[in-house]
Amino acid sequence: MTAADQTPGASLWRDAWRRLSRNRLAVASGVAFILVTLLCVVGPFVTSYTANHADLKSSYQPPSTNHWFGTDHLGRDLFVRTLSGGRISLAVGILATAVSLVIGVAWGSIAGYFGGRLDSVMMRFVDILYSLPFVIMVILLMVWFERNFLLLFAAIGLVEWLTMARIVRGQVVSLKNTEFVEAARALGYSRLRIIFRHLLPNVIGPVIIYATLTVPAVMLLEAVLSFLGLGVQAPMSSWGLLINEGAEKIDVYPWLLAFPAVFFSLTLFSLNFIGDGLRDALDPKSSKD
Amino acid sequence: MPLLEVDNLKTWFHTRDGVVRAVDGISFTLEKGQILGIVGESGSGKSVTVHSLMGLVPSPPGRLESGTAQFDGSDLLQSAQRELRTLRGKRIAMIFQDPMTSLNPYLRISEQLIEPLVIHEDASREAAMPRAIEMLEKVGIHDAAERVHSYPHEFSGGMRQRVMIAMALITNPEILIADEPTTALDVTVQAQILRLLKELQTDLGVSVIFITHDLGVVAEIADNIAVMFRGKIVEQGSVLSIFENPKHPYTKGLLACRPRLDSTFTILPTVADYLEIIETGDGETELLEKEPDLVQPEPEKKVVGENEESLLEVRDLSVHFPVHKSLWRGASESVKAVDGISFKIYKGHTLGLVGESGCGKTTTGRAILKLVEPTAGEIRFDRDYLQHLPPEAMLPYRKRMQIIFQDPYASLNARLTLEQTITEPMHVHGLAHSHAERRDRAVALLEEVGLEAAFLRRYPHEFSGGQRQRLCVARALALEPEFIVCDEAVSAMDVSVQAQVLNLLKELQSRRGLTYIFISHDLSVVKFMADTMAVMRAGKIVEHGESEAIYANPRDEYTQQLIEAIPRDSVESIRQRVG
Amino acid sequence: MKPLCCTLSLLFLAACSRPPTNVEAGLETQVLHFGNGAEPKSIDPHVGTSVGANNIISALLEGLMAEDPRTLDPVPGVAERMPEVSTDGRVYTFTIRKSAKWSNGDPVKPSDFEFSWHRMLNPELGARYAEFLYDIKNARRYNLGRKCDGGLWLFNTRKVQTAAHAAEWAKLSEPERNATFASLKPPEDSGAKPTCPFCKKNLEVPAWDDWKLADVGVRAHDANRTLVVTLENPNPLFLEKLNHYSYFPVHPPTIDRFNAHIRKDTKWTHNAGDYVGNGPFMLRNWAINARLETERNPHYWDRANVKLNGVYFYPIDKKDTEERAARAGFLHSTQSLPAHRLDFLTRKWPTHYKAEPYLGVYFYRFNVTEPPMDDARVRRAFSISVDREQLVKYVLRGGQEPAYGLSPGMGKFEAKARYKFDPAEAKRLLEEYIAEKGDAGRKLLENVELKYNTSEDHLKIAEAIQSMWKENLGVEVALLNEEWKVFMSTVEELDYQISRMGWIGDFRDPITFLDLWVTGGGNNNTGWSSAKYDDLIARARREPDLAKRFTIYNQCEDILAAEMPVLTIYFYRKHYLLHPTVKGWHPTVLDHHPLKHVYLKATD
Amino acid sequence: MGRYVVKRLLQAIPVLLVIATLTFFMVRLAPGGPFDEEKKVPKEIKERIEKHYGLDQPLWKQYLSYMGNLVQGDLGPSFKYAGWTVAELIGSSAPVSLMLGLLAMLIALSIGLPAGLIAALYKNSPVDYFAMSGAMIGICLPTFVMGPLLILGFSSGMGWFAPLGWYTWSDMVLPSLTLGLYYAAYVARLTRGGMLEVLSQDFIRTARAKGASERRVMLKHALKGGLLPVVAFIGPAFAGIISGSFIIETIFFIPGLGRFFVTSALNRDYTMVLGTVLFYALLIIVMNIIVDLVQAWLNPRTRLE
Repeated sequence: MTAADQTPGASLWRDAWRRLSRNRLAVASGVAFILVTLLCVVGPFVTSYTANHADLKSSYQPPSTNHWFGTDHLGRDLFVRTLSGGRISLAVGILATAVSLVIGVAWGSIAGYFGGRLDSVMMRFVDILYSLPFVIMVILLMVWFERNFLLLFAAIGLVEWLTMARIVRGQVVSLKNTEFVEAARALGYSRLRIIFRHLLPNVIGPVIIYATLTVPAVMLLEAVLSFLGLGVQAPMSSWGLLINEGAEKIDVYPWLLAFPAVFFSLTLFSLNFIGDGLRDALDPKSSKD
Repeated sequence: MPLLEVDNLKTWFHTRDGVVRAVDGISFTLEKGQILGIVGESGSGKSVTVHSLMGLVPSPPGRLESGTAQFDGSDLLQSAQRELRTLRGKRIAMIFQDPMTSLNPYLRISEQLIEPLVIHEDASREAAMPRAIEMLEKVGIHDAAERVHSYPHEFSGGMRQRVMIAMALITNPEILIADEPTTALDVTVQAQILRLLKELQTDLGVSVIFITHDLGVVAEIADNIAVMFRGKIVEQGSVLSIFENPKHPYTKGLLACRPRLDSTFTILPTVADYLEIIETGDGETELLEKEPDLVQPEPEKKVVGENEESLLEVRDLSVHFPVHKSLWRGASESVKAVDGISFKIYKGHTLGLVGESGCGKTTTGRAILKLVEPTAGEIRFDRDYLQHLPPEAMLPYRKRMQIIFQDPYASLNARLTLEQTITEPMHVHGLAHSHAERRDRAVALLEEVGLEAAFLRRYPHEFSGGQRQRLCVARALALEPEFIVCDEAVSAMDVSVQAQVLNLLKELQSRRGLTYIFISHDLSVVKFMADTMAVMRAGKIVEHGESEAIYANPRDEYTQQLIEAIPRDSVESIRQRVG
Repeated sequence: MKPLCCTLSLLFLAACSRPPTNVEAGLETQVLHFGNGAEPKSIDPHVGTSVGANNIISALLEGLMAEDPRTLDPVPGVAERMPEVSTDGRVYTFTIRKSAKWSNGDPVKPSDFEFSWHRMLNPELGARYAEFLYDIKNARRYNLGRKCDGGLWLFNTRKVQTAAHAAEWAKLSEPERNATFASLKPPEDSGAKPTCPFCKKNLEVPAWDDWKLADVGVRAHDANRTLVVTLENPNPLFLEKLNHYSYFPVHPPTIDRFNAHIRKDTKWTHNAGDYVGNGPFMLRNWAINARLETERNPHYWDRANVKLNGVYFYPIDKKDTEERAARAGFLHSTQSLPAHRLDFLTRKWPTHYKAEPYLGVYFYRFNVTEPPMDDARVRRAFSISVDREQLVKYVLRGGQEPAYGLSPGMGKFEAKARYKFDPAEAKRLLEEYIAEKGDAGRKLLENVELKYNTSEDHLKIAEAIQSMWKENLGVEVALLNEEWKVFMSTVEELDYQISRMGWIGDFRDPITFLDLWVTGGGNNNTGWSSAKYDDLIARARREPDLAKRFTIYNQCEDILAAEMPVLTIYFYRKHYLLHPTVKGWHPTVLDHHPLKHVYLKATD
Repeated sequence: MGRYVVKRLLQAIPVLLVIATLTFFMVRLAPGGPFDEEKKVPKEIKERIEKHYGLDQPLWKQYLSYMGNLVQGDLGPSFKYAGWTVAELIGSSAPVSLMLGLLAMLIALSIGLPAGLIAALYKNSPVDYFAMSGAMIGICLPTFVMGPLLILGFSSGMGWFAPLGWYTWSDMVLPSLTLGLYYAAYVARLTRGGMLEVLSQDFIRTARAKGASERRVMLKHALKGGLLPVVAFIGPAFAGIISGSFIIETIFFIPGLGRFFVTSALNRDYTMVLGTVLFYALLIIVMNIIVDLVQAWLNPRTRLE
């Protein structure tokens, strides 16, 4: 080894970051995603219009100088509504993913590490949850959380964690009998310390990869719920809602669909490609070539 | 006219972190009907050499810089992929190291066997089948007709290697390249495969390039040898001349540092005693000869006091793993990994546990430390019985008993720095008061195992295999244990690194009065390390006693077979063979 | 690569062999393809309740009276001629046509009607629209009554008509009578049967045949093919009511065969052979959620004038899908249109686009039991601060009429505007209220909520009105959307301040709108009650003279306008697409288009 | 092998019972009942309707009677569609959804598989990026946008197809294309991942050493192993299509099963909700068994205990 210096070691995260930054597609997607998020946060302050200001006389106006994205059926400015809708869609996606992350990882690691009968009972429970009627659950959630839609989508996260739990469990089971875990047991580590010190840090890779793919999935789910009229409620708007309203009016007022759909697809595109890039960067096997 | 003449072959890998000169200008010739042994440690470029000849080097990172390889009038290195493909598997065949993964698990043996015939001779399935069965019998698989249609996972490691050989020789090629074919096999199976290869070579007259890191194997089979070190051939010649008077310091070091049955070293010489490596400028290295001063301390005879208590005593220990465990019916039958073994170890001694894979030696080591629940039997450690203790009660014994594993890459958590890996066990057991004091102890441990203090803030993936194993030793010592189980601690390492680690373990034993159980499948390594020895087979101990006595005249028939299977690499035996 | 090319070629092949569209084929086959909205719950006239059910049943069955396709005035249907009416206007005598036949050839007999109306009124069947038959004498008592040996207890009207217990009943005072009735009702979960307070016997639901001959005012005389109907009160508009499918006959032998007297879930309406009807068409095939096919009924008495060979009903519930189908020539007519396409269709498809007046009103309910809506001034302020003209012009864009009163104009009754858009007055009223209530009042006005059931159209109107209230009253009303069933239970439990509602009349008689608001009315749900209003409605029911009835109706409208339990917004307008080749189809306020008069002819 | 299937089905029964129980009580938590309608009716009449369907019984009695019938295979009557039983409704709509699912899966495979194979063959080349981002379009455009777009393009635009209905062969094209494109994206990504995983194994190197051409290596050696993840995805995805195609069914007016999954909940049609949920659960279990069988056939190492 060359003369050792005091600088801290190149942790796996730095290696992963270096590999990720070389993947042009992932970087471009990352930039696009950040741009869209920034635009959604900052955008609405740029124009004088507010999201809910209805001006009935100027409804269904095509994109023009004063209304950059045109107006909707109540004459509300689509530029502001698309961006503020974006905030909600992104918040929904991230929030539900966070909830699913926490529960999924906890559930998966416990089931994976303890194994045996506990494991099969916990995973059987996950199978059952998979087939419960989703629409009924959403209606119930809407009734219980009728005021606050954020809680509603945190609850949606309660449904999304199932796949995450399965992935984490699979990883933990495979890591459980690797030698460094056995060494930890030999050193007298307690079960919890083993889970949090040894197992979870090594499971973070696939968890992050799946998380970046859950965010778009939840955003799509929110859009489907809006289609059923169960999702975000007026006067708030979300990409799902806007796309829904626009989808049927393509041949009459195409811009109602165009702008939200572009933002929505761009976000999904970039998130999916970031997810792919992370998979190549974090997964040691694939970095071999 | 040599069958194959390779001249100034250079294959470099252009990776993102700079150019790796895997093969840096080597030349050698392969005579017809001869076996050329290419010996070198991991990373010496021996595999890349043959892969370059066959055009199997993945092109984006790897690139052929220069060199020619004349075979039957045409230069292999310049010929287009399509021409090379007509040669591969037809006139030059190849077999690989790990039989477990080298056969396609999804296809039947028969389909994979006849594939070379289908590709090169356009043979139909029916025409090719009888030749495949005949080939299988030739490589020593009896009742081949039935077994030909089964799948790879239904064969043992040795059987699969035989299938690989049959697959390679079915088109009776002119050259067979064997890339470490026996490395992953047990010593008895290795002996059979080597004998098979020898017979087939003389019988079919095929010339063989045999690549290995094990000098013993090469001594047993090769006619000529080429020794490779860091991409270059440092010495080439007939097997007898190389073994009798090696000229290059690296070769000398390599020959000396290997523990052998008849060697009487108490401290193994290492390559570093013979060779000094100086890094000059742009990645070039200067090799200087060093005069080894092999001062050998007197081997202190360990003697057991009359009424001295044994530190660890195991009586009738057995560990059974249930198979087909189902919710309702409970375990129906079980695998008896360890089936009633007993032994004693005295303080400061080393007990060698020897046996082939699957004999239960690893499970025994794990059971003693309660990493695996023993099914029956007693484990007494310094007057306390451990077998019934619940996990929490094991904590004080966790401090006094430790374990070192085989695979250095898997036994260190990649996400923790060295400092965290070593200091945390102290924190768990509350050994030191402050983090600073724990840090100082860690530094002392690193130096004791021969690593620099500055490495504390580094991560495991930045170190070589040998260094990582030293880290594992340091981690084990963090709790100042009295007893350490070394489970195949050196099996995964090259010979030169192996010697350094073995010397370290011996030094620590004498300095700290440690007691070892040394588990290994390599009898020569066990001979060097162990005072007393136990040979295990199918979960039982077949022979137990002083290691010297057992090596001198093994009583049990299986032990004899094991010792017999160790490749003969003394100069007399080579002279006898080559004549 | 192979699978990809063969899929594409398959697509192409399927495409270019495009068959003629339904509309193109319709000219020869004379088969009408009719968009019928949501799949009906049932097409048994005594069970079905939706508009979709009405369209199908009106094609398969025919009542005593039919309606003129242009004016909807009653014309003789199964009845040979207009009925003779007694001088006091309570007894109608119908004569059944000799040529009236069921689709299996059986003659239509007056007893069929008697059987059908009894089935409709039978308490055990529990038909939802039984109340439409309450014009007939004793129909209501029979439908809601319970009986014990001593006679009949009538739950709903707290009266008892019974010979045996009349004496004890007369002795009781009013509170005692209420207490008696309260005791009659079994505690909710006990499941026990109510017992008669006098003879302590269990009160039974009158069984099917107990009451056949009872005093329900319908008598059939098959011999001379006459049916005598006696009304509870004289009702000049009764003949119009007879055209509602709740009065249509069913084929008694079929009902016997399927034992469907008191069961709604029998299968007699599902298959071609079983559905015996007397209408211009008969059932050919019913693929649920896909298509209901009918074909010409060879035994129909007026088959000569029926021009269509069949009508196919399509249960397309998504408006956009239905509209697309009509434009693609898949349907001749749609049930409705998405609001956002009205502009486009008026411009691009003028020949197909139809916007006709429709007997319905769209309004918001106030929960008068909860402040601040308990104060009439606040309700009035909320009502007159809504600019209905702008709402109709810019949001609805469908030519709807703003509603300044509850009942829309129908037949001879015209709607009079009783209030107008006056934001200044509204502001004044609110300030007066706040001045009086002080901070509490202002606080109450800050969290007013408008609840509506999930739909893009309701949302659009709610958002528009929300912004009007914000501008004109400075009050920020929160909009809360609830899933359909949740919404209905919140409205029923008065768990709202303002809630959306729409009501479509079944007859051209304003009473269907006005009687909603009687005290304790099933559909009142505002908590508003006024004895004067209840009395007016009761008098209107008994008033034989149409003109006098209308004056009473106007008095009712005045009370509503004064107290404002409801905020009326606009009168419905029926928007739909109708292919120009459809002839004999006339705009009517009840959206009835008797299919026997419809035919398909190429537009030259 | 038959014994294995029977064993798996027997194991599924307790799961189905638990699901039925959970759903049974969950549905009743939602406010509003099956017979609330906009036009209210006098209380007595509503009571009689509920009595007819046994809804006036205490809940546990209803549960026992429902389970009693369920065990004998009777899913009970539908509250919304008078006279139709749940079994009939599912029976009439399931074949339509199965056909839609099959066609969509056929399209998904015929687009996804080649795209995935090509992307794996020319890894990290422009072809790879093109194939993958092309596949990505399927994921990023939700079905209720893809549907109207395809109608706008092929139906009202080119006039090739009817914009709705499920009566002739040509009606099936656009709906299955809309669904197929969405799943094609997943198939492509999984195939690429699976193939790359297998291509990095040692036996591929052995195959090349035998002189096998790249094509032979890809198709003969790598394909079987590479398809394992795709097979694992196809099973549950197919069940998902059957139950999840509500959107496609409303946009294209298809009398499929997906519609019932949503409307039964909205109508509080308790027996229909239970019927659809149990059908879906059974379908998932059957599909998983099929996936295991196919994987066992593909990968001899997985024993069917």
